[in-house]
Amino acid sequence: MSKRHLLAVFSNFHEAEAAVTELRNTSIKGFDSNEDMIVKSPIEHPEVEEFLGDKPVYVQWFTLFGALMGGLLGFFLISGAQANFYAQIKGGKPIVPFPPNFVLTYEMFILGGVYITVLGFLICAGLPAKRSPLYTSKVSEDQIAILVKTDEESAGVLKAIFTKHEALEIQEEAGK
Amino acid sequence: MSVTNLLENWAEFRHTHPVDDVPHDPYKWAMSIDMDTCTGCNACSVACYAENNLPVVGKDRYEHGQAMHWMRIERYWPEDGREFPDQGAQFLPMMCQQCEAAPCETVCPVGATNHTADGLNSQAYNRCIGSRYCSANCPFKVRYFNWYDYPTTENVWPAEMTMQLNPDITLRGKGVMEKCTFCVQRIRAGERSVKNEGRILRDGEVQTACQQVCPTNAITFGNLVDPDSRVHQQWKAQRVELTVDEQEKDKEEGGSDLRGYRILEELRPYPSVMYLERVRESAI
Amino acid sequence: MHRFIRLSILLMGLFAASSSYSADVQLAPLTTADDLGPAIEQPIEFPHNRHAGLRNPNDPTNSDPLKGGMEINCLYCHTYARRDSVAGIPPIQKCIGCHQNIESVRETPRIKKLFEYWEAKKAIPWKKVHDLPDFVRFNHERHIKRFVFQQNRPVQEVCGACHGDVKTMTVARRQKSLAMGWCISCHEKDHPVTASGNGSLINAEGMPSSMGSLAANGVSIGSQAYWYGFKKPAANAAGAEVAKGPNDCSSCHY
Amino acid sequence: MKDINEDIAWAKINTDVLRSLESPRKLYWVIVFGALAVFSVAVGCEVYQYNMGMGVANMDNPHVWGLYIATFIFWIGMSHSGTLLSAILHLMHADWRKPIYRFAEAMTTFSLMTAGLFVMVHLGRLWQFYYSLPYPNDRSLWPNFQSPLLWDAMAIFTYLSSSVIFLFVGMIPDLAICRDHLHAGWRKKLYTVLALGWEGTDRQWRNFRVTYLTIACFLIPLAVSVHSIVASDFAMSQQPGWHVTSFPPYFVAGALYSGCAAIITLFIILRYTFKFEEYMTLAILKKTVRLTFAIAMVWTYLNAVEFASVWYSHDIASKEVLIQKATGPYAIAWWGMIFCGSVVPLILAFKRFQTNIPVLLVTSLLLNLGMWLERWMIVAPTFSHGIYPWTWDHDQWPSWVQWGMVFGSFGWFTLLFMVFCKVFPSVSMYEVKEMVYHRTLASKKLEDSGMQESGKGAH
Amino acid sequence: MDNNFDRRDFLKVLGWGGAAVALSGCGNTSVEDGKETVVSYVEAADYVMPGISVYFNSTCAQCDAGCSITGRVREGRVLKLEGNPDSVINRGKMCGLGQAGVQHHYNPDRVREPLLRTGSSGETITWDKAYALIAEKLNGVSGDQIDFLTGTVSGHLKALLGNYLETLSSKNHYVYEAISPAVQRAANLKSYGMEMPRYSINKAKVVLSFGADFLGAWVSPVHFSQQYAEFRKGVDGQRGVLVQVESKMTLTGANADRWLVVRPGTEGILALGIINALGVAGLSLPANVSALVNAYDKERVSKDTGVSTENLVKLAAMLKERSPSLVLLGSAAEGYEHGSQNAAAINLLNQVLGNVGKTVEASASVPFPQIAPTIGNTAGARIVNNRLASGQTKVLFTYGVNPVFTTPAEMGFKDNMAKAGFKVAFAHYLDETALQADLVLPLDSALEDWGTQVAEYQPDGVQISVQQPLMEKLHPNTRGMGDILLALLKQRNPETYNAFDDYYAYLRTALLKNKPQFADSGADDDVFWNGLLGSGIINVSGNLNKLSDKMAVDINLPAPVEKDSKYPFNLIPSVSAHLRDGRHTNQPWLQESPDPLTTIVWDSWVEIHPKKAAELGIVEGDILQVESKSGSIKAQAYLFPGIHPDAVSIPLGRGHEAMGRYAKGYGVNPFHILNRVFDRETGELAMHETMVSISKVGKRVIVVKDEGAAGGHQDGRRIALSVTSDQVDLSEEV
Repeated sequence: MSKRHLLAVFSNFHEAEAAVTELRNTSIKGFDSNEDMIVKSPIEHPEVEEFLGDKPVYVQWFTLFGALMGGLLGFFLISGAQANFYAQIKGGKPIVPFPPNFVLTYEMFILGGVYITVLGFLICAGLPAKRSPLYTSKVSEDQIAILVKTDEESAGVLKAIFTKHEALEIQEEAGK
Repeated sequence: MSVTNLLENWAEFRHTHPVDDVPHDPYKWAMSIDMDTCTGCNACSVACYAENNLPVVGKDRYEHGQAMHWMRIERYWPEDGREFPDQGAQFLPMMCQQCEAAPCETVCPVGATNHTADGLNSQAYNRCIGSRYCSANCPFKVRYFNWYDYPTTENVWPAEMTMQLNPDITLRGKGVMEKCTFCVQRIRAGERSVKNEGRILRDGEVQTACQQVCPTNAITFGNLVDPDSRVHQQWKAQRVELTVDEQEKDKEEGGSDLRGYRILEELRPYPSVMYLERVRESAI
Repeated sequence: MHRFIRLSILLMGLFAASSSYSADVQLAPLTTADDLGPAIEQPIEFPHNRHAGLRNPNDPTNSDPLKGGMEINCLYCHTYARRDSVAGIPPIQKCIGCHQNIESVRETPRIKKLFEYWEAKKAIPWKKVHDLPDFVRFNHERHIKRFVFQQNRPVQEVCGACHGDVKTMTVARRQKSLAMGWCISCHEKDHPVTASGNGSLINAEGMPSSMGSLAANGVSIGSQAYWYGFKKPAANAAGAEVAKGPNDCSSCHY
Repeated sequence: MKDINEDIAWAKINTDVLRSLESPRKLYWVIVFGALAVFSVAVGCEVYQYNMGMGVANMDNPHVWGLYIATFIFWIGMSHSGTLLSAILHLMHADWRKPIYRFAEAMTTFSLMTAGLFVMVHLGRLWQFYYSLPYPNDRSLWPNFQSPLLWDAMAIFTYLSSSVIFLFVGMIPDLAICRDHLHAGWRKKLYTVLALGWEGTDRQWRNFRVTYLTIACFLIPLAVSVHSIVASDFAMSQQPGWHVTSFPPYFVAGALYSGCAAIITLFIILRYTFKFEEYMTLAILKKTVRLTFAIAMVWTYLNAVEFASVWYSHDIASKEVLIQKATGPYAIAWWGMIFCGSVVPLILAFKRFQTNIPVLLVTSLLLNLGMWLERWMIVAPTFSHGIYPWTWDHDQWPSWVQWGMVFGSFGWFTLLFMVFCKVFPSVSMYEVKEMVYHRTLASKKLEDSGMQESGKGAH
Repeated sequence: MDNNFDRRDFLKVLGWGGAAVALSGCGNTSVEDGKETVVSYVEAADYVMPGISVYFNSTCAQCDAGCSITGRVREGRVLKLEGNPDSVINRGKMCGLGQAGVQHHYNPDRVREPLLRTGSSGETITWDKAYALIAEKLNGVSGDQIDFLTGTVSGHLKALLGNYLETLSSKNHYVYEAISPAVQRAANLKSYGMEMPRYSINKAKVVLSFGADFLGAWVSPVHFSQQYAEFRKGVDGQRGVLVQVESKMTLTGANADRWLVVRPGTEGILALGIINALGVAGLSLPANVSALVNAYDKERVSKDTGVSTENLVKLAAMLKERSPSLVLLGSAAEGYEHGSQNAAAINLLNQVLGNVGKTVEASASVPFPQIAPTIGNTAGARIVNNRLASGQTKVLFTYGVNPVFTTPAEMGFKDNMAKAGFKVAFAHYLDETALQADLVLPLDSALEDWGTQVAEYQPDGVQISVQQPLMEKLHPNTRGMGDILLALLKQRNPETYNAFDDYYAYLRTALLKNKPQFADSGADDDVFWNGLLGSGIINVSGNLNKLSDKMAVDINLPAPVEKDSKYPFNLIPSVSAHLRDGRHTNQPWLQESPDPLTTIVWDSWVEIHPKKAAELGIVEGDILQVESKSGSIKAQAYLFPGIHPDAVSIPLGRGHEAMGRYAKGYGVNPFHILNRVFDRETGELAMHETMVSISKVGKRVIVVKDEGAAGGHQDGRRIALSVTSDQVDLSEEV
């Protein structure tokens, strides 16, 4: 079944919202509003999450893992190094002293947290990505776009919905 | 790196020193300096220059406080406000106190200065990167930094004079911190030679250059854990203990008959050098 | 989406596993391989193989140097090593001591050169092959005393631990890395305190190895400045007293 | 006075900001080349010092640290403003930060990089710098993790890398804008790579929001830890004047203070050179100024607490150092610090000066001078008047090499900063759009619901 | 040192040339191959190992105390000098000056070639030419016209020098030491029957020293320091008490239990005052003594000397109570026109206290008069100067002296020297005197030369110290003084002296000749010789001098001088333990070794009492012009509490205009402004008799010193602590 991509550009958030709502409520063959619809916007609209439905974010799990690993690794790498650094006594302090190691563990905790969070972000957001099939630079200016993927035959229906909601422009491309 | 090693020997790695009771064995090098016999003649300081390849920095550098005397003789005047110092001056030879809990050791970013098993505050010149944190943290200010490249660009030792340099000591280039080592080269040579014989060093077998030269024998150096050593006996007689931050002398009320003390003991670096108070005749 | 999450869990697992492994493994020195130092041109191409090499196996009594080595003890020429921190180069006197009676090679170019130096009473400017930085104080005497005299190991093996297989070389060439980590890898190992016997200093990987059980009937190495229980001589599995080498910075650097 | 004109068209935001990447005012070039010249002074000094030894900086044996460490702390402190604006205010939903946080964050990054220079310059053996890094090596050696300097290094590394990441992550949508709207050339290629294929999809925005918030959460404790660790370089020692319990918060307050002052300075400069009058509005400046004033008072308080606790204690040595600061050879610098740090900010309390650009420029520079003096007064007097009287020095004054290096570091910072502003959008476009969007929504809402109420109230 | 390897061959074989010294230990950080050379020995003795030091005993030549030293030699280089424990003089100890002997040896400014002056410039010539030149110049000059001006000489060098003078039929050997206790010697001869008796500080319970800096630069400081240590530890369980009387605090004064500041020149009055007080306290005095001191009641003495009556009484009481005591006399008391009178008064005090025979004991003198030391004094230079001025001297040889530097400018030594036809300087450096010479002959350093030394002060029997080379010659064209004299003797008397190849051979022969007196006469020559070189010292019992105890009462002390309004200050030229008369100033360790009391380095200073300075508005670092009748010098001011307010003090030894890189241009030379005033009896230069005025000139400078801004105060810290003797019992200590 050949697929077709459509990109509708809206000048106005409310129009886009209406279009999305309609798409979500309309059952179209070969179009699943959860999978096949992407909203592109120049700014972050918290409302998009609402009208697009509950989509999970996993980044925080990366954060948790990264921070814990960073802290653990920090402590053990440092303590291990101290214990094997010819076990030299310094300043009468224990060879594995807690206060400095905690400081460093703390830093490693944050370091691990930040690094892995960003890694998680890239993974979860699918970045770096190639250009999607249809894109308009207007999105990075002031317009909102809805990219949909659908069966060849349903394209018309979708187009109609977009037009109805005063899409400024509709791009079209044959999918792979 | 081994975490296994870390966990296996955990208790050992958590000892604090010197307050946890882990005595030095078989050596703990220490000193005592009798200020009643020290005359301030500076022979020790010159001997130190000779033994340890200390650069003579010259007038300009000295003026800028960049002198390299590992052993400096401080001269104090009595502070009683009299017109004349009629009890003389007081001389105090000051060098690295080889603290047991040395404030300089913890702060070195590269671990160039450590506490050795025989109780020295060691300095690995080649490891030093010159952050000078150790000196910043030394309460006695007995660490000396090579502000210039004395051997080369400063030409402190013109051609013939290089022949005097002691080959048993690393010659320090610019950017390296240095200090009194209790003549570690002599200690190491001594330790090695007796190891071959399967015994430990006896008192007097290793002398520091300053002790060796001192015309009044004001400096005693030796192994503090060796009960036969003079330094041990002196410490014992003065009831000065290495691991204590307040000695008998200061605990007793109203004039004790002891005169051994350690400088800046209250900061708890546990110095390895005991000073004996200067005595002045009371009858005159 | 789940694809990504699966991938990331995999990645995280890998990361955690590898890092916990690396945290627990005893790091070996980075360079352990016999990295041959550069070939160095010497004033006289001294043939170590002739002097120290093994005798011709076909004829163990053979003393014809062209057919094999003479198995001269390293310490015969480098005699300072057992009494001195530096091994030193033998005085020309020593070379001449033997060679003035060896007519067979008297006219070879190398020996002629040697006699030239001798007659001019000029020292031979040998190039240093094993040249540690000046701030490293390696003591030959202690190592020879401990391993050759106290533990009775073959001289060539003991010297070879650091100097490589000199008996197969002509002009000596550095084989071992001599980096600090390399030295330490040996000092951090438990060596028998008292021993006589064989055993190899070098294991199959060319690394210094710790010793197995050895009879404790040698001479004590004497007290060493150890600190804390785990650094002191302790009995190993076989009951022999073992200890690590000195581990203070100031053992070698001052 | 509104923080920003709500009617501003989104497309205009793009063009305005992107224009800054193309054609700044002439002053920009003056600043860049001036900075280059200033920086070259430091390079010259460093080459000289490297060849001759640290002695040319005229430090001496008790007095082993000088302006390098003081300026190091100064730059570390400076970096805290970025975090304050981008992370703390972000968490507090103070959306007026949006037009100005980008450059503040860049400031964080570059002042950290400048601070790093001083660590290097300070080392006696710069060529052995790698000894202090923890990595497996042929010597089987590790650095000494007990040293506060290593904590410093670790904290700064964490802070620098996290800040760079935070800056970069926050810039991704803007990079996409640049990619889309700049004419072709090497820069477009750069943006294409850096934008990572950002298209503003809902998935991207969703994860972006969480990520940004999370990093912001990490950054706040991190920033606090960085400067309190720098404080522990001193507080951990037993030296009089350094061994002060209140040092960590004092350092953090000082850091925020100098950061804010620097923000005001740079705000004014950027606003002019890149013609950002419409975004970096006086209203925002006013808010920043008020924030600065508040922090100035916190700092003044902590300063007073420090002195008071020393005064009240029985620590003779510390007391003497304090007296020496006020009366000794450093008296001018010390009173200068008090004046610039505690008296000058009082100007900021006056409404009419809160938006007076010339006055603010001068004031903010004075505040920074005061904060620099503060760092110097923390480092130097203790050396001159330590625990051990024999070593008190009487004539330790930094040589021209030290001054040159300090001077040059400003060139280095300015250079990096100005180049950054020319290459990357120094005003966050997408966030200004968000700000405009939300403000519009809010005022609309206010109009809808509040018409009557405000009408009631007004009349 | 039992070996058959010849010492001289050993030195040649080792050769220092090959031993390269790494100039920067922290340079390369990794293993290098083939960059450095390792030079093997051609031949080596069994005991010679690279990297292992060998120790040889020799004698310190930095001053005339005759300390025996042990040189640490490695790879043919001498590295360090240590004390020889077998020596009765220094017992294994040394002073800083002695330590610096290696810097004398390795000094980059040593003269390396014989130099001949041609007009205003010099040229390098060969030794043969130099010897020929001397022969030529001596030709036709009568012995009376040839002068030898040397420093203290002893041992076989002196014998050889005597022989040479004899061949020249000259009697004009003048021995000159700028700083010497010559007045004291004369007084001692009168009082004790010998110039230098043995002083036993360690047997005295009280030492009263009139300016004798026995811990610093007086006579045999290393030996006295050791005695001092014993004295402090207790004599019969009682810690010895040191009282120092002087106008400017010396190192010894700084160590005194009681330092009494005295008006300059009134030391004798104080001594008589103490005798008087002793009499008052009940000590029975001989009638003539009693008569002498009668006028010196405590009020008068207190008024004259500035010492309070209370202190006077206390001191007398202590001296009376604690016996034996010891009264010492130093340069501060001697250096006046009435110096001999001061000395006599002080010696009288010793006699009155009954110390003669107890703490002042008979010394031994070496049984071979030809090697006994000839001790210098300032009269030597004075006589030579007069002879030069009057043109009596045609040829002048100088050795071990620098009169151009150390004589008052008023004497005009430099100009007078020009009047001699031919001047030969045997020199280590091109110092001020060598620069005036026509021929400069470079000497070996003491560490590369053979010799023997006999010190004037002998604490126990007589120790002949053997000097032997510790390494091969550093510069091929220097010669030992002995070798030069031998060569010169061969010119004159070849029959006798051609038998000796060199000075070494001469020395060996001479010592072997006296073998029976040194050791078991049956000993083999080589065994004896090697043993002698091994120990470095020869101990002989010597001839005990006869101690006499005649109280001389013909003491006539002038009343203290009234202040001269033009020159209100007494100038006290102070002698530092390290720089002495300035002959070793070119050794950088000594320049950088802080003066113990002021901690000043590398420069001269004017000590002035803080009270006086405040009066005159002088602060530390002000440049002061110090002006005497005979000249003026400028130096920085240092406020020093240990000086009489009517005196200023400038240290001797600095202010060289030549000599070398470490000496030239540092500080000022107070010798040059000393007035030409002499002790009335001995004719010695009265060093302390110069009156000066001071005025502030020029800009203030930073005084380069080790003392920090706290100025030697502890500021309430517990650093250098002190306790009174009644609080501790030293006999219980270890």
